[in-house]
Amino acid sequence: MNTFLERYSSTNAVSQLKRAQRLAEEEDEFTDSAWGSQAGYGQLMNGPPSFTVPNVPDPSSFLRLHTDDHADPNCRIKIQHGTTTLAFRFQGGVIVAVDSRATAGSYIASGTVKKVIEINPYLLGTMAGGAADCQYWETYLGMHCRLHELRNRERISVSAASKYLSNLVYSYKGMGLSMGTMICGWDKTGPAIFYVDSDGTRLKGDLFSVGSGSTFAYGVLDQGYRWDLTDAEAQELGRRSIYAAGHRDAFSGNTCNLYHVKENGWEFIANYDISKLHYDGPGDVAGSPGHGYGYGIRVQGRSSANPPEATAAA
Amino acid sequence: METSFAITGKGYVLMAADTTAARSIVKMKTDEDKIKTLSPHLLMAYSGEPGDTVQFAEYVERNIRLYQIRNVYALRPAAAASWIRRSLAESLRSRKPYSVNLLLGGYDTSSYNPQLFWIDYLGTMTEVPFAAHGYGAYFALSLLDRYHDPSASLEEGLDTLRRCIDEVSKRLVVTPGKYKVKIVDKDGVREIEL
Amino acid sequence: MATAPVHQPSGFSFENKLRNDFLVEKGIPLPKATSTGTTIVGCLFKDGIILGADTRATEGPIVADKNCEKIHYITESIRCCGAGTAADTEFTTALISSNMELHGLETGRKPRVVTAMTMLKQYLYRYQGHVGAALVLGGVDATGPQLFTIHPHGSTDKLPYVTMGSGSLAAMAVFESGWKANMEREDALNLVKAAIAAGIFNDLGSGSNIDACIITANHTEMLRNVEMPNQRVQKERDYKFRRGTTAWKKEEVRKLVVDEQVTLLGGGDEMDVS
Amino acid sequence: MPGMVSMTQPIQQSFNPYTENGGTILAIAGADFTVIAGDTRQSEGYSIQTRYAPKVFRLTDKAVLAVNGFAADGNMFVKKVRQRLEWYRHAHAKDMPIRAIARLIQTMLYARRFFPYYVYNILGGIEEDGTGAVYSFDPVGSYEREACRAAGAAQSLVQPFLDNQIYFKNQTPAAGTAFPKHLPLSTVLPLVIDSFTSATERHIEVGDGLEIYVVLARNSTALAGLQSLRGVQEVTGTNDGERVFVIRRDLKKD
Amino acid sequence: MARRYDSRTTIFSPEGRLYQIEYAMEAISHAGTVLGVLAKDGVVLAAEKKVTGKLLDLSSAKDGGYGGSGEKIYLLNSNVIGGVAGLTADANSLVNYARTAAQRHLLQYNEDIPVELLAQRLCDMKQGYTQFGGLRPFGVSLLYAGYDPHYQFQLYHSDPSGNYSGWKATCIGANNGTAQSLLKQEYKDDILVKDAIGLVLRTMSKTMDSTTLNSEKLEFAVLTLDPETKRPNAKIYRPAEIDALLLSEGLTKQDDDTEMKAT
Amino acid sequence: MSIMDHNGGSVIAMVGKDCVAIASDLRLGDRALSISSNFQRIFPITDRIYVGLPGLGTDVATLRERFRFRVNMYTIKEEREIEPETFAHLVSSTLYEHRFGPYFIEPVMAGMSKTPSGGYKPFIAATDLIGCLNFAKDFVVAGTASSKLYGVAEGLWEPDLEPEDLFETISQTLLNAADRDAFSGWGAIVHIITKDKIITRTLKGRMD
Repeated sequence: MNTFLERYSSTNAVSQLKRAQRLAEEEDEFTDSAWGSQAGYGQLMNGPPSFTVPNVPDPSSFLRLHTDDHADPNCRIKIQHGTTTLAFRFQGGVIVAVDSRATAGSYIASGTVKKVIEINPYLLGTMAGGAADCQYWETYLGMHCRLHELRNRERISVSAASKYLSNLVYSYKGMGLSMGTMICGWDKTGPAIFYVDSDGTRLKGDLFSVGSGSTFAYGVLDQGYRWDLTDAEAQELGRRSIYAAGHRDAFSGNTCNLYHVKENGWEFIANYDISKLHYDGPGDVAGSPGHGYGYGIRVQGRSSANPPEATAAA
Repeated sequence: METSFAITGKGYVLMAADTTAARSIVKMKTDEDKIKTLSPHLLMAYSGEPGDTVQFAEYVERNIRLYQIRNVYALRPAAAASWIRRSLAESLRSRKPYSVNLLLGGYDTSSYNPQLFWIDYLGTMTEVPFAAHGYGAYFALSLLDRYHDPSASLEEGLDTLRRCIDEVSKRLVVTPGKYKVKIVDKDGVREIEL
Repeated sequence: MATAPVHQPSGFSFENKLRNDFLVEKGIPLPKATSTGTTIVGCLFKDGIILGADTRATEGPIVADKNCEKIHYITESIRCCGAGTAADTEFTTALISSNMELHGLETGRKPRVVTAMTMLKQYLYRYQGHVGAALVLGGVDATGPQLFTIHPHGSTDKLPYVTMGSGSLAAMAVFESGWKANMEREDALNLVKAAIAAGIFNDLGSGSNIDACIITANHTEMLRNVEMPNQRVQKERDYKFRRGTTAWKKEEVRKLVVDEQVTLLGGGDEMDVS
Repeated sequence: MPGMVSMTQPIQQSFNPYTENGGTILAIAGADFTVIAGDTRQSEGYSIQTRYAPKVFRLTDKAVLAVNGFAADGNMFVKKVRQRLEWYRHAHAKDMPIRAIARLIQTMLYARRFFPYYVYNILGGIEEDGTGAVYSFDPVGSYEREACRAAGAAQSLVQPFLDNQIYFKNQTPAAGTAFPKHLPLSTVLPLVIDSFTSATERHIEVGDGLEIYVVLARNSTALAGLQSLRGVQEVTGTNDGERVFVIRRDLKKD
Repeated sequence: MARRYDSRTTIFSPEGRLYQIEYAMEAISHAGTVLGVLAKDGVVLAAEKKVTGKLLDLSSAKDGGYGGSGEKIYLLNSNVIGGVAGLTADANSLVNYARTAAQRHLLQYNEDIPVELLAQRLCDMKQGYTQFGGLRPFGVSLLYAGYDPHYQFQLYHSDPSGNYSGWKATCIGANNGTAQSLLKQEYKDDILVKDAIGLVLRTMSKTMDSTTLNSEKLEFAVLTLDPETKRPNAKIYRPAEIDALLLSEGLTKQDDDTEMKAT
Repeated sequence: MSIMDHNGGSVIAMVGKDCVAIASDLRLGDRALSISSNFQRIFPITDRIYVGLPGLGTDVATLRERFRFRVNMYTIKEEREIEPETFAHLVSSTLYEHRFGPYFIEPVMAGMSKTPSGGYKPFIAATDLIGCLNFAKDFVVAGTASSKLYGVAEGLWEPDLEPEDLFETISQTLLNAADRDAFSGWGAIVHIITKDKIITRTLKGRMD
């Protein structure tokens, strides 16, 4: 009743503001946010696009109520999540490896998600949290990186790109964005990884893993990581770590996408089926152990029993 | 935070549990033994709700001992595990349930097999080659998938255990400082310095 | 050592109640039981009673059983349709059926429909609606044809034509427009079929086939699947797989003795799946 | 009884502009065609609102959009997409290519990130290179191109069946053979129909009618087989070469 | 003689004897013989049936019924066979108790009950009946032939007093003295099942009242270990199988048309 | 997240021509964390009856022990093996006894029941967690992947499949349904019961 009243009482300052906002937003919907198509060209100068917000006192709790925030499975709008992504720096560049599963509740909505977003030939972003948030903002970031190049005649540094993204999402803090990404690339300073999330955290580091399966990836990654890994060893480590997470975490799996960032840009190594990694291993590639990664396959035929010699013979 | 690991190897089960007794944000004690010897060839690592853990562990300990006194021989690991699971599942249906997670490692002297059981506070039980409870499980299980060998010698087994402890201390926010490590094999139970 | 409690006194066991409350406290919602969305109806006609029901059982939006039986046996000349929590209708009617049989043996007479109705309402009232059975009870006894509805909380109605379940409105619309006193058997049956069909086609909780039961003073006729308006159409193609399509790791074959066999008492290890 | 519960505990009244209207949609891409299908039942709770509410809409001769979820949002969204495509046509004198439509839909959905359309979209059609394409979206605009996708109330019933029959998941081919990369239309259409009859059997919100849109690439080989089908109707709007057909079938009405 | 000291089970005589127990044992020594031999790779049990009369309907016992013909030898659990001598009604009650006890153990520990523990469970109950007023002791002795991983194959005997003891070979019921001395002479420590079968049958044929042995008078069971699964395999012979066995051991004259259903 | 998803797992049973099949996945999870890839939830009751117990892990063990006890006691008292129909009612009443504090299990049963003429005919049944019986003529499913199983089975199942064909159909149904369910998978096991033998196969399923 109150909102109804507010809406039509012209004396209420808040409602006036809101009405103005609402009118502006309705305009915006096919102007600012339309940068993806030709219909909206020329709008880029207006800064980041704006968004329709429901006309309720607390829009973010409205959003929480209706979208799947992991806590409440009964809400209607299921946003896909669940993920394992990792990236690490070593002497030969940066390895980026991700799984490809998206889940909505217990339903595996997709097994073919591309969780590495190719921002430009030198920059990769990974995707964890809300799929749409990552896809949208990293695409948007890609656009700005290109603008940066055009304006400054040099490639944007990984640091600057990640800072730009961090600032973007930080401005929406508390609104319900969900994003945990690693911006990886090679710039003048060499290979670099920045972790950026929707809280506004931005960390520079050598080795990160993000997502529901990250702990499992860390378990393998930490134990096998050295700065002086060869390219083949590093790729194997990335693959093996994603397999580990895909295996143990219900919300990660399906396939592993492996990228290697080198001085002259990133290179897509391959897509591996995690079940195939389990049974047969990565096949005939550099660094392959030559057998399946699966525990049962690796220890086949070995047993813990130690019967005394005499009994064993009998 | 409480963490316990157990791995099987050639003829043995190795168990490690942290030694911290915490209350709220305070460490009350740093040399608490959270692995009980239930019978000559049976070890139980417990973690969970403070109070429940020790009460339940002692209840189990006494009952397993009673069985041994009555029958001369002790329960075999699998039978003991079934009984413990049942006790836990039944306690869950009582007014004041025990909230205890268990790892049960034993050596079956009649089949010469080391056996390891993972039991959670609900009474879910499964036999596994390696197991962990607490947040450490999220780091250790994938690591063990990669490094565990069921036919490892004791030294190799200890190396694998060290990896687990190393990984947890590296990644877990609140890391337990010290671990007590025990082994059960054909010769019985003993403590091992890591 | 503590012995395992295996034998319970009869009646409901609440042994898991505490545990489940404990789980709910931990923030884990409990699952729902199968319920029958259901259209069930009953009406009087010249010679007796006709009961009708659809045959769909649902678990949320999923059809769990396409052809279940919702007209339950109480005595030879009394039947009861059930809607609500499927297990509750099943067991409640079975219990009352058994009590009615005993009652009949004790008194040496054919028990009346009101007796069944009273037993049911008292039972349901005792459980304050927690036993989720909504029933249509009909039969013919010494006092003539009787038709009742019984609600989950134990309240009852006695009417010449009744409907229950999620499709009750659709079915009642048919009765309201078509029912007349002293109908012929054929007309009444058609009306019941039309009422159930209205539920089947207009209520998502009801579906599949029509069951009906005609009870007269000296004969009860159970018309199971009297109409099947929702048979699945022929599939467009067949989906047989080439043998060897599925990859498997391990096979074990256990031969069973067919004509003569030594029966073993199921032992511990024997039960293990290997 | 629900009434009793509401007496005992207070309920927070909150703004809820959404409802769920059931139904299921799916799309399958072939080598030179795409099939987009949806049932026509619109329901709320246990009631059927209408037995014929289309969920699949022709956008251009190359693109067909299926929407599912909250019908009002869905219809509005389709309207807005069509408006944007119209503008595009005015500006460029051609239909927007499907991959551009996909990106457009993403931005339109994402523009409502904080007040989402409760709509699951599947876009199917023909790419500029003449191949069949399916794009699937979540309500806030994350999307990917796939070969087949089911969405809506019965997605979890239909999708694993398609995984098995379209992608041949978990099947090992006979020695010396391989599974085809793309299935012909004559195989896909029966699969679509069986998917819907199966979903109708087991999901209460699916039924009444089935609308199957088939988008054919220029000179698609599937044309001959299609035209001889029962109840097929052509809805092509231009002479660009791509052709759109719709096939209507009955589903069970219980 | 007993000077009324035998009127209550719970009263000792001045000589320190419980007469009711002794009477119970006396009753048992008239019952059909049950004979057990522990072999290296199994246990063999045989029992003598007292044929009550020609008119007794044996049709249900013809095909062996469930776990034996139901008179002398019973399957107590998948790893224990029991042989009873004494009052049949009492035996039925005890067998039922034993089976329930075994199932309870299975329920609690998810393993087959150890043989000795099963004997203990029965003896606990039997003893109770010797100590409390108003109860009559069970007029039954049992032989338990079983296997468990703790002590492998075992043979126990329990009597009405609640005593139990382990044996290599023993016998209860009529003529048990004769049988025991025969067994004492012939038993060898590392005897195998196939020899034990012969030993048991020969001893039975010598101690039984009737001259010819056949399935109408004999029950027979063997407990061995399945070579593949390493699990105990309890086999209670069907009448036809017993006849075939007797024939192969040369202990009976049989008609030519006997069904050869032997294993 | 429902309590039924806590440990995950799904079971399906199907009728064939003079045979039945029952299959389940092998995962035991602790919510998202997978603990064991060899968790059996299908148990033999008699030679010709199998029961699958998808649901909460602790209740799988408890009910399995309970059913075994009750069936063994039945066998002892009745001196014959229990028939599938009887067993189904035993299961149903055991669960309904706990109407107001249920076990979180939805049992699925498959078996061959004896006909009066001495032959065997296929039998399947399922109940919900409080024991409402469902005697289907084609297939029954339960567990975290139940909606997926319904969909695939409805598409793939055909009447009168020979044992080997039934194996393919039930395996494909289970594997593809489990692959779309986060809480089921990690391998699968299939039992095919015919009148004279039981074939048990462990499938090579996805391990993620």
